[in-house]
Amino acid sequence: MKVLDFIVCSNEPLNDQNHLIKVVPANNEPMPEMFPGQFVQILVKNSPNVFLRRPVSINNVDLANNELWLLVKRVGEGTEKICKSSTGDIMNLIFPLGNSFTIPEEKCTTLLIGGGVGTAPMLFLGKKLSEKGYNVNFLLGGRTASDILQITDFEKYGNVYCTTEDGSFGEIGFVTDHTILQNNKFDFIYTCGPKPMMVAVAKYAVSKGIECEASLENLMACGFGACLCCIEKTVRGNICTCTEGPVFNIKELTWLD
Amino acid sequence: MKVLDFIVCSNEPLNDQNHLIKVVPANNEPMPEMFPGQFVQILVKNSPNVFLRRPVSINNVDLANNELWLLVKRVGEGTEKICKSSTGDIMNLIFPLGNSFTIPEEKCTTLLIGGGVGTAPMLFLGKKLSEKGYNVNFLLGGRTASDILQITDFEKYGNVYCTTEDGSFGEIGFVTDHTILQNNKFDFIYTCGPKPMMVAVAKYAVSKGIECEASLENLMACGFGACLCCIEKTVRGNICTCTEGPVFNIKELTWLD
Amino acid sequence: MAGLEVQIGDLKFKNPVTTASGTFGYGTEYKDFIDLGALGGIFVKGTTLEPRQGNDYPRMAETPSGMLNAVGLQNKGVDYFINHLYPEIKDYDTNIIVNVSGSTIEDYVTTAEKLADLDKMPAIELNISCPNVKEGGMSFGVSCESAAKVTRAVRDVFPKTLIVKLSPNVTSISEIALAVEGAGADSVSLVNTFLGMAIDIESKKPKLSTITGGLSGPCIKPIAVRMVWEVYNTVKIPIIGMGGISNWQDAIEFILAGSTAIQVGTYNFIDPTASVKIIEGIEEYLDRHRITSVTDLVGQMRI
Amino acid sequence: MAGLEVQIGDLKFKNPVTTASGTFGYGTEYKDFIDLGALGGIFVKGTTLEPRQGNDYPRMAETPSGMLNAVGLQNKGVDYFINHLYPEIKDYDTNIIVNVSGSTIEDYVTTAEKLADLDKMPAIELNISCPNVKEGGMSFGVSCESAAKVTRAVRDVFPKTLIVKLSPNVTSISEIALAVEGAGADSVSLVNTFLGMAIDIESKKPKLSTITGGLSGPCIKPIAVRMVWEVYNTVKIPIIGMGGISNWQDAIEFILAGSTAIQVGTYNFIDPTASVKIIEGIEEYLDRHRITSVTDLVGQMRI
Ligand SMILES: Cc1cc2nc3c(=O)[nH]c(=O)nc-3n(C[C@H](O)[C@H](O)[C@H](O)COP(=O)(O)OP(=O)(O)OC[C@H]3O[C@@H](n4cnc5c(N)ncnc54)[C@H](O)[C@@H]3O)c2cc1C
Ligand SMILES: Cc1cc2nc3c(=O)[nH]c(=O)nc-3n(C[C@H](O)[C@H](O)[C@H](O)COP(=O)(O)OP(=O)(O)OC[C@H]3O[C@@H](n4cnc5c(N)ncnc54)[C@H](O)[C@@H]3O)c2cc1C
Ligand SMILES: Cc1cc2nc3c(=O)[nH]c(=O)nc-3n(C[C@H](O)[C@H](O)[C@H](O)COP(=O)(O)O)c2cc1C
Ligand SMILES: Cc1cc2nc3c(=O)[nH]c(=O)nc-3n(C[C@H](O)[C@H](O)[C@H](O)COP(=O)(O)O)c2cc1C
Ligand code: FES
Ligand code: FES
Repeated sequence: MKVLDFIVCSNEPLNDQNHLIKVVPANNEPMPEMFPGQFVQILVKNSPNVFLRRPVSINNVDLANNELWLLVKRVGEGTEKICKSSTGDIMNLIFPLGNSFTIPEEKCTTLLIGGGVGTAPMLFLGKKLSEKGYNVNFLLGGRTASDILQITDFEKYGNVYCTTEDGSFGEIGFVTDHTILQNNKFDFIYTCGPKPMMVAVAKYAVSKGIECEASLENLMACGFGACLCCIEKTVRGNICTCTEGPVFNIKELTWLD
Repeated sequence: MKVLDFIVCSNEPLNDQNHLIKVVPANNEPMPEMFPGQFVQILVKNSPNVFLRRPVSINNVDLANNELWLLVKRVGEGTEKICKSSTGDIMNLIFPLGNSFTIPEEKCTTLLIGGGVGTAPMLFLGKKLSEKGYNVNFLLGGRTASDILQITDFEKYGNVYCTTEDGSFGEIGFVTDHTILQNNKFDFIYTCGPKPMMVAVAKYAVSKGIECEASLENLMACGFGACLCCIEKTVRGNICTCTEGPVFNIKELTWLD
Repeated sequence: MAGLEVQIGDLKFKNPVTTASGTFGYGTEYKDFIDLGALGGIFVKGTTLEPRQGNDYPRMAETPSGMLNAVGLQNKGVDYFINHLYPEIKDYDTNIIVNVSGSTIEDYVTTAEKLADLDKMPAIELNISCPNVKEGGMSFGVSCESAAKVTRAVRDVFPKTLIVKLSPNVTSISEIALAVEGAGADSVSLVNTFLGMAIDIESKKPKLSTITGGLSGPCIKPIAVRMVWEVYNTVKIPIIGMGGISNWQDAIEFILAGSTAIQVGTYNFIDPTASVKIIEGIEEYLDRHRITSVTDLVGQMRI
Repeated sequence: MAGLEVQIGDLKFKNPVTTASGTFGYGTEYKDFIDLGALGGIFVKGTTLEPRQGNDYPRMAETPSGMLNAVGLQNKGVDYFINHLYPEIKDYDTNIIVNVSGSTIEDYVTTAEKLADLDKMPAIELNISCPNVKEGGMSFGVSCESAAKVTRAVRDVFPKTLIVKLSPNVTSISEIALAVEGAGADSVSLVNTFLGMAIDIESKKPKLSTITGGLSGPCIKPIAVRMVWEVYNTVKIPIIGMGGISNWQDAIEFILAGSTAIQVGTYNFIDPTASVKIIEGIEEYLDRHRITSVTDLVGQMRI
């Protein structure tokens, strides 16, 4: 873990709410190794109402350019300010934080399900899995076509399936309605997105006996295990999402109880 | 008094600390009449530490362009943010606030003494006095040459005399050391600047029996008479600087007691 | 369109949004900015029996999300108010309520008696919680006995709506509320400012001439909301809630916690139109949530 | 170079900057960010006799210039601490002080006794002020009698430096300080968090699972500084001040108000390196003001 100033090298709006922000370390030193599922804590400056840092997943690590990618959705003042950053701005990060998704021992068929901005960590995960020779399938869900982000990036690393609630892109309905869930066989499912979606995915995985990991977005104060605010009630008791998560095997969670 | 959004149409650094910021009403409606000595209360956005507005004098009103000029010195976070505003930014002002300098009934010889950023209201005052046909003399003081601001603007409206503490521009010393105070005769003195300077000017004026008004910069919360925080102890008791000032006849003040 | 009327004691308010004493002068200071008649009420500057010069300068220090003040109840006294200020403001189309302070019980009683005679003065707010005066003031508000005593004494001479303003600088604000309810208050308003201080580290001097002063603004909101909630669960009389309200969201929060009406204080300095924006925001919220009367929201936090 | 050493009870601190309990874990959480040996001391997480799961999620809400927490003393109990955590941290080159909580006096006493046996544990901080537990916790800290009682009971079994951490949720914190001084405390630390709450107005639910929680951060600083000043003028034992400290300027303010040492709490979350920056800042300030020892600054506000 480090506290480090980065420089914003680009900030691209992907739709009316989501921005892809690429940053490089200000001192240009090589970044430490990072793993899919890990996140950063962003310091939000210039805001009268934002006091705490904001947690954001690692969307991609571009080693060639020493770039870190962040996919950020505007939901409140913190993410609003982050989405307003301009090229050249300094962004202070604590990183890398949290555990990471499990890479199964055996090369196998994986399904990465992301809903909304929950697709963010799936890109980095898919990339790593594909580099290691796994069969990678992405299932991305949104309300409407414009919610499906970074599709050309995803296509580099695996098959991409989509659902939209209004049917404007991919199949109509929720991710768990997609036909590949009926037609294809998967060995490992990863999911990140709104809780109802993740619960539905978890139910599916349990019903099929498939290993499944979910990435949680609990409210955090510190992000590195010091405050005990971000706990998730698990079969092992209250556990910190920021250090022992954000990735949990769904068997650990008490969601389906 | 109004609360109104303005648009920053230019922000020119005059030296390493002072900025001349010109703003126009966002709706471009004509501004109400304003008088020299009055001030505005600037809302500082995007700052975690600035809660209250910041009072700044009216430096000039350019009726032709419907522009209001503000001369701002960076001293803390509030003025720092104000000095960072860019062309096109919205600046919310409450204005015009406070009383104003007295224009003597008879056309006479006036001396306007400003120290540091205290020269700000003197420009607008000098302009008005000169328009009305008064003999206008400016005496501007600073630590060093670069502290003397807007000199070409001042020259439009009267004779300009300067002092610098290091002698790099004008006469060496404080404003009260300037030879015109010995050599010339004035009927009315106006002053604004650091308190020690104003006290020295007041002493001079009293010793010579010259009418003298000083513009005060007491700490303010509201700026329009609602909080009673900005009081000055006067011969009439505690009086609000923001409504019954910021301009006081030095006879009202208890500085020389 | 949702109903905004609320009632405190015998007094009807056209809406729950009022302005806090000491932050809104006598209303006139704001008449350039807003239509005063749009407000539920105006709590005018703290008034004492005798004129007071208040404390020395400096009286103000900015703090994180708030400010300290040490005004010390500067005012020209109740007689001046009655003869010079009241005539100017009595015909505003809103409830004008005087905030009454004193150093002794007799002060409070005499001031209240004088105000009781005014036609258009339907209520007073008894300030037993001002931290900025040496004698009386807050000391009445920090013990149940003295709070009840001064309330009872004023109750005996003041037949109109009596609101008692509580100090947050206590171990249990609900006990004090209960005591003043028992002593005949029609309503409690809370909170007054928190006792705080700030030091200029370069001069090493306190930033206020009085060393300590009253903290107000958004910084105190979480504590104020908690106090409203505690008092709501303790007393039956209506609560007027305040402390850091700067927008309609804050106002709704105070109403959900148990406030029948709210006061906007320090934020008036930053946005003199805040109070009317809050009225509009409450109305839209009620409509969006299909709540027909704001009174149906009071204390309705879901637990 | 100015001397930074301070002393609390029998215990020497290499500098006055320590970290607040519950915000710094067991120190290990910060070892990637700073050299823990640079700190004057580390107050580790609140420890209880039995393990505690703490409160339900959500435990946190952001507020203007601060946050509310409702962690509820989640910890694995004193035995786990002694057997598993202490061995890992005991050799840090700084003072490690355990913050001790309990629901009954026996809890406090037994926990303190166990800790007294540890070689490298020179002091404990008695937390009689946690607002986030149903029983005990804060209730000990809000009356002079119970505060004195628990202090005396622990004093009898704990021969090392005993620091008692006070609650700010009281009418007179200096009376409580006086009571615990009389009961044998070597030092008081203040303040713990203020009881507050926040409501999500759309769901109408409280933002914390426990409804109310503890407010910390810069928002509370003016009240905390005032309390330090009051206590400084009341007791003779040294004060460890805290509440919203986020930079060296804040630290100097607390020292001028009467703190011999200070604790950095919530701000560690925003800048995990804040504490070491504060040490440097204090040193520069002392040099600039030609003060040879930080102890010469304690309580030296000019009035
Ligand atoms: C491990 C982790 C990884 C995340 N990754 C991403 C990411 O890659 N991209 C992205 O856009 N967002 C991500 N988030 C969510 C992001 O942190 C929140 O959206 C952000 O903190 C909201 O801040 P705000 O100031 O904009 O909104 P606020 O004004 O604080 O809140 C607006 C709304 O968002 C909710 N909210 C606030 N904080 C969180 C939170 N931590 N989690 C969920 N909801 C929250 C609030 O309850 C409120 O309803 C992640 C969160 C976590 C914990
Ligand atoms: C009527 C009036 C007219 C003014 N006109 C101008 C002007 O034309 N141009 C200009 O640059 N400044 C002017 N000032 C001063 C200006 O308001 C302050 O410099 C500003 O408020 C400081 O804010 P800050 O956040 O930058 O500094 P802060 O961080 O608030 O304070 C930095 C330092 O400045 C001091 N300070 C803060 N507020 C004031 C104040 N109101 N007056 C004096 N010192 C203060 C503080 O005590 C501190 O030492 C005027 C003030 C008043 C009352
Ligand atoms: C400058 C100032 C002066 C005040 N004067 C009074 C007063 O005279 N009487 C009173 O009861 N409260 C007074 N108050 C307290 C406010 O009415 C209110 O209780 C407090 O500020 C909390 O609300 P806020 O955070 O919205 O400001 C004053 C507050 C401020 C900031
Ligand atoms: C998340 C969190 C957990 C805390 N846990 C404890 C605790 O276990 N014991 C304790 O005495 N104080 C605890 N505190 C209080 C702090 O030690 C400190 O007294 C308070 O936060 C004020 O300081 P600050 O504003 O610098 O944070 C906790 C504070 C926070 C924010
Ligand atoms: S966010 Fe602080 S422990 Fe997880
Ligand atoms: S600044 Fe509020 S009355 Fe003058």
